[in-house]
Amino acid sequence: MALDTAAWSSPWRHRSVADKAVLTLALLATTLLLPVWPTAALSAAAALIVLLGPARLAPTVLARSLRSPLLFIVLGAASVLVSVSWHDGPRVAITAQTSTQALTVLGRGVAGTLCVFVLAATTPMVDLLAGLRRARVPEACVEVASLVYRLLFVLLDTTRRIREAQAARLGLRDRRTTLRSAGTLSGTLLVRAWGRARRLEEGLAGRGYTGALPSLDPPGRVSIGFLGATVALVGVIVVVSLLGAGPR
Amino acid sequence: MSHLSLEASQVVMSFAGRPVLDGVCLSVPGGSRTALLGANGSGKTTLLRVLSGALRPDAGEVLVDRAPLRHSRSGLTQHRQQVQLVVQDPDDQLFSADVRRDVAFGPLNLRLPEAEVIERVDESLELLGITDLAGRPTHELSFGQRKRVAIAGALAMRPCLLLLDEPTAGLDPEGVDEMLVALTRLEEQGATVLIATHDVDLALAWSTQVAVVTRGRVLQGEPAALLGDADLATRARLRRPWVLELGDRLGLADGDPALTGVRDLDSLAAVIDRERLSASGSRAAREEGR
Amino acid sequence: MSHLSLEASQVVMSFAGRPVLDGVCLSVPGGSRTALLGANGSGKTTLLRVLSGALRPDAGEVLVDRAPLRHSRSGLTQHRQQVQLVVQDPDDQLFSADVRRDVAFGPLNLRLPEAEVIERVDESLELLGITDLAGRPTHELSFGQRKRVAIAGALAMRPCLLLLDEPTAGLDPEGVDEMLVALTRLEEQGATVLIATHDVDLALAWSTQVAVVTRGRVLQGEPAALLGDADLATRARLRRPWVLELGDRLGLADGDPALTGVRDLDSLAAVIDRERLSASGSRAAREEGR
Amino acid sequence: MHIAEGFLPPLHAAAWTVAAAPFVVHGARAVVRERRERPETTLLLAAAGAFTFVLSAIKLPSVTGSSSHPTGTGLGATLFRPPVMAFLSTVVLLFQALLLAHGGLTTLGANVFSMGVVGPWAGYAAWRLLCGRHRGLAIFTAFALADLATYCTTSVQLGLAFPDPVSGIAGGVVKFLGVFALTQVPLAVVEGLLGVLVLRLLADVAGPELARLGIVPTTPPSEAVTR
Repeated sequence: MALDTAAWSSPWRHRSVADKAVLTLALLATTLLLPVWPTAALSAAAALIVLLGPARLAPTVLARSLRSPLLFIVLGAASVLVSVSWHDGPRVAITAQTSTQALTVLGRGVAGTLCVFVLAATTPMVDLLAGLRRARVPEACVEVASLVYRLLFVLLDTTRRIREAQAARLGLRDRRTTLRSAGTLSGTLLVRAWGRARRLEEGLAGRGYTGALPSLDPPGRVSIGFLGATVALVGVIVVVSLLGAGPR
Repeated sequence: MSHLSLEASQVVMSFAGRPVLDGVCLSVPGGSRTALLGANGSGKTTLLRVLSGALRPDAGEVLVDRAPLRHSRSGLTQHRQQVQLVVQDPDDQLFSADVRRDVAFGPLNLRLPEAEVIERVDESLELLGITDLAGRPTHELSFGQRKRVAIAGALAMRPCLLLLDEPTAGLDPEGVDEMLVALTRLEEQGATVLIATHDVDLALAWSTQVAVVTRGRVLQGEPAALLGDADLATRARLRRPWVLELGDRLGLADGDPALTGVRDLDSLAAVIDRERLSASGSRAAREEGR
Repeated sequence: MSHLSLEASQVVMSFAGRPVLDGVCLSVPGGSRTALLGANGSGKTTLLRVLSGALRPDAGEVLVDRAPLRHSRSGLTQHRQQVQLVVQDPDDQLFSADVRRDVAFGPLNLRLPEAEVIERVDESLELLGITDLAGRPTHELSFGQRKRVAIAGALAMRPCLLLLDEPTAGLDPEGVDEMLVALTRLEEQGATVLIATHDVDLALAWSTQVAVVTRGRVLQGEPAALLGDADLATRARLRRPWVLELGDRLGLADGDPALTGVRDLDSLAAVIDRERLSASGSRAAREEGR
Repeated sequence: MHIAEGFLPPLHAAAWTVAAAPFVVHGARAVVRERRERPETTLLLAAAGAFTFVLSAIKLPSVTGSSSHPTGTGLGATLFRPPVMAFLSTVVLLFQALLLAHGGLTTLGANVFSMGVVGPWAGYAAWRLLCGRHRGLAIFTAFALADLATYCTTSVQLGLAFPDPVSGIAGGVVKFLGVFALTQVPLAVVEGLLGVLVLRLLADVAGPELARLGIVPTTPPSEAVTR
């Protein structure tokens, strides 16, 4: 949850969600819609500059958060790189076409992931949900999602403690005990989650809960300057990409 | 806030056929500080939930300023603006991702204009000395901080009566002191406070009246008298506060009217000192008279 | 069980870049009773988790009988048969349908023959005085009972060292007494016990040594000396035990060697009584001499 | 394994979003309706969502050496039913994308389709087909199949997006099946076994507790309850 922690203390935390969403989505769109080179490199660079510059995301957090998507991207790109056929006996090959395609997914995957980080590392989930509420996503759905977010941390804490207690009594000693412990943990968690929900409901009822969870959302003031900068940045990427890709 | 009185009258409550409260009578006068004591499982928390309107008793009733609580929607809505319960585990009460949103929940449900909601939130945070936490995510708070945010959330409803279940449990000694300071502030603002606690020393030092839950009933009275009762302490799985116990051991209690004033370390030290002087004085007098 | 010593040497531990333990040294001699004190968030629980092997410190090491704990699979398996941690909330430790099955969880993982598993379970339940709970479903138990079942579960691993996080928190006074009786029994069986607690009075009355966590470090020493230190108490967000505080107020501590023996109500009462006699005696002598 | 951001071509991403949308909208409608009728469901649904998220963080015994985690789609489908799972999976996948960088925003639709639609429905169908005959087998099959179906769908999605230059779409699918689904077979077995353990525990430890709490009564009383 390093990204989320970073979002809470981000200097961009109080920027309007719309601003940040527009920047992220515009970068994403250029990455996906324009020719992969040099667009992917440009938008990845733009995202990196934004993240490490004004958004002041710690490079270690960035590197750590990139690890797991990178694993998928590399595995996926490798699968694209290798061509298999079996018509005249099984054959494995790497062709110019597959290597171009592999580079494409590699570039778009990394660039796309970095673009999403712009939103993820600057906007806590609550603000995002408030944004969805303003965007007319049904109230009930937003409320469930916001409660999921809160309960998540409570449950993760419980999970950690139960696992440690199981490990202490050698419950993770071998495959058999680990499986049994995982089963007990899952079941126990479900019961604990349910009990928590029931108690939370009573706690909220005391404060007038009747099914709706009104929220005090700070007004999201869109910044013209920020939007202008976004348009300029994306514009530069678009122009450079189109010129750079040129007639091939 | 103005003082209201709260009363439980002949409250009966069972869970799964097991009686927990068996005709409980409790009266909390406006402006009092009540400590509710009792063993684990004695029904303290159940009683608090009945008083707060969360549970409807099988028999008996809850009265606020002599008016019985109705468990209709409107009755409960009204009750909740007067009586607020803060449960023991703050995670059972905090549902928002950040502190400000959580505290605002109650006032928003009262459909107050936004300006007043913000005013109430700020006031509640200030009263508990946690204004600096306003924008912080709930899951990053310490246990003691979460406890205070939970109280702020209840407070933002501007209740006349505040019920707190084990407000000091799990807090370090300084956290306990800070909590007591916060409670004192609430009283100064006109709230009547009832706490359920296991801490008999705290109960003696803090409360103006004590209520002990034992075997489904409640005994209510003057703190020193009830907490000094060795018989009752045994029956209720409690122990006597150490100042009373020590006073007894030292023979200070034998008809000593001064001891009725003993409720904490300071007052006990004063009594012992006084007794020392008079003892040596009288002994000296005796010696002289010999 | 035989006595083993446990040691933390220069343990450093941070979470998300925030240092929690910053070069902690702690030594728990075999057969000692150690009370670990510290404010909320001071790192008590983190230290316990490091000692139990649940957390691997960023730097420094944990030693059992001078042998450093290896965080390999086999190293941890061995460690866990020597050192067991009982966490604060028993629900985090109880996950089986009934008490007997829960206590048997550890011994079964040790791959012991069934007869020995049963023997260990029975022994653990007996030691904690909960043999009668054996067949009861876990979720029907009271809080105090669950706390003891959690300890029995750890005990069935036959550890030489038992670490308990807030074993008395949330218990009513009689529950606290019962817990102390159980702990005394464990020691008689040869276990070395360390408890983390907020209760300075309990720490003074129960422990043979005290360790205070403050600002990422640990200070360790003789209970009365450390707990009587007003400066340290302020720094560590603690308060002094009331017997020491009262002794101080009454001027008993001024170079009185007898006071070093004061650790609970009984010993304090004895000292005050003695002082009374001698005071009145000397005063009487003075009066006579006049 | 969720498809990472930027991995799918725009057309594919859009198509999968359109494919998943009716299921999610249907689930969201059910949520809105439920809340109107029973306000307490909001909290229970949130608990279910948080549970689904946390479940994917639980470590399973390693088969291949690397650590692995359950998908939770089978458990979600049997406990909360597939329509609700379509909605909950969307929330969980959105959270995973933004909190953990697992998956992505443009690939959300594709991931919801595999984890929130195909997986739960496959598991649920297996469970309904078999539960009359052999309970244990039904649970095992439901969980293993839900897990496997999820990964097979992911492989198909990738195969469609990146057909092999020689062997075409079939070749692409086969490649991705080999990378993502074949390695998953032992893990699907493990998840099946996990399911048996979890539901046994739920019936055993918590039978009455669950009944009291009102968890969907998909777990008929076992001997432990009637004892």
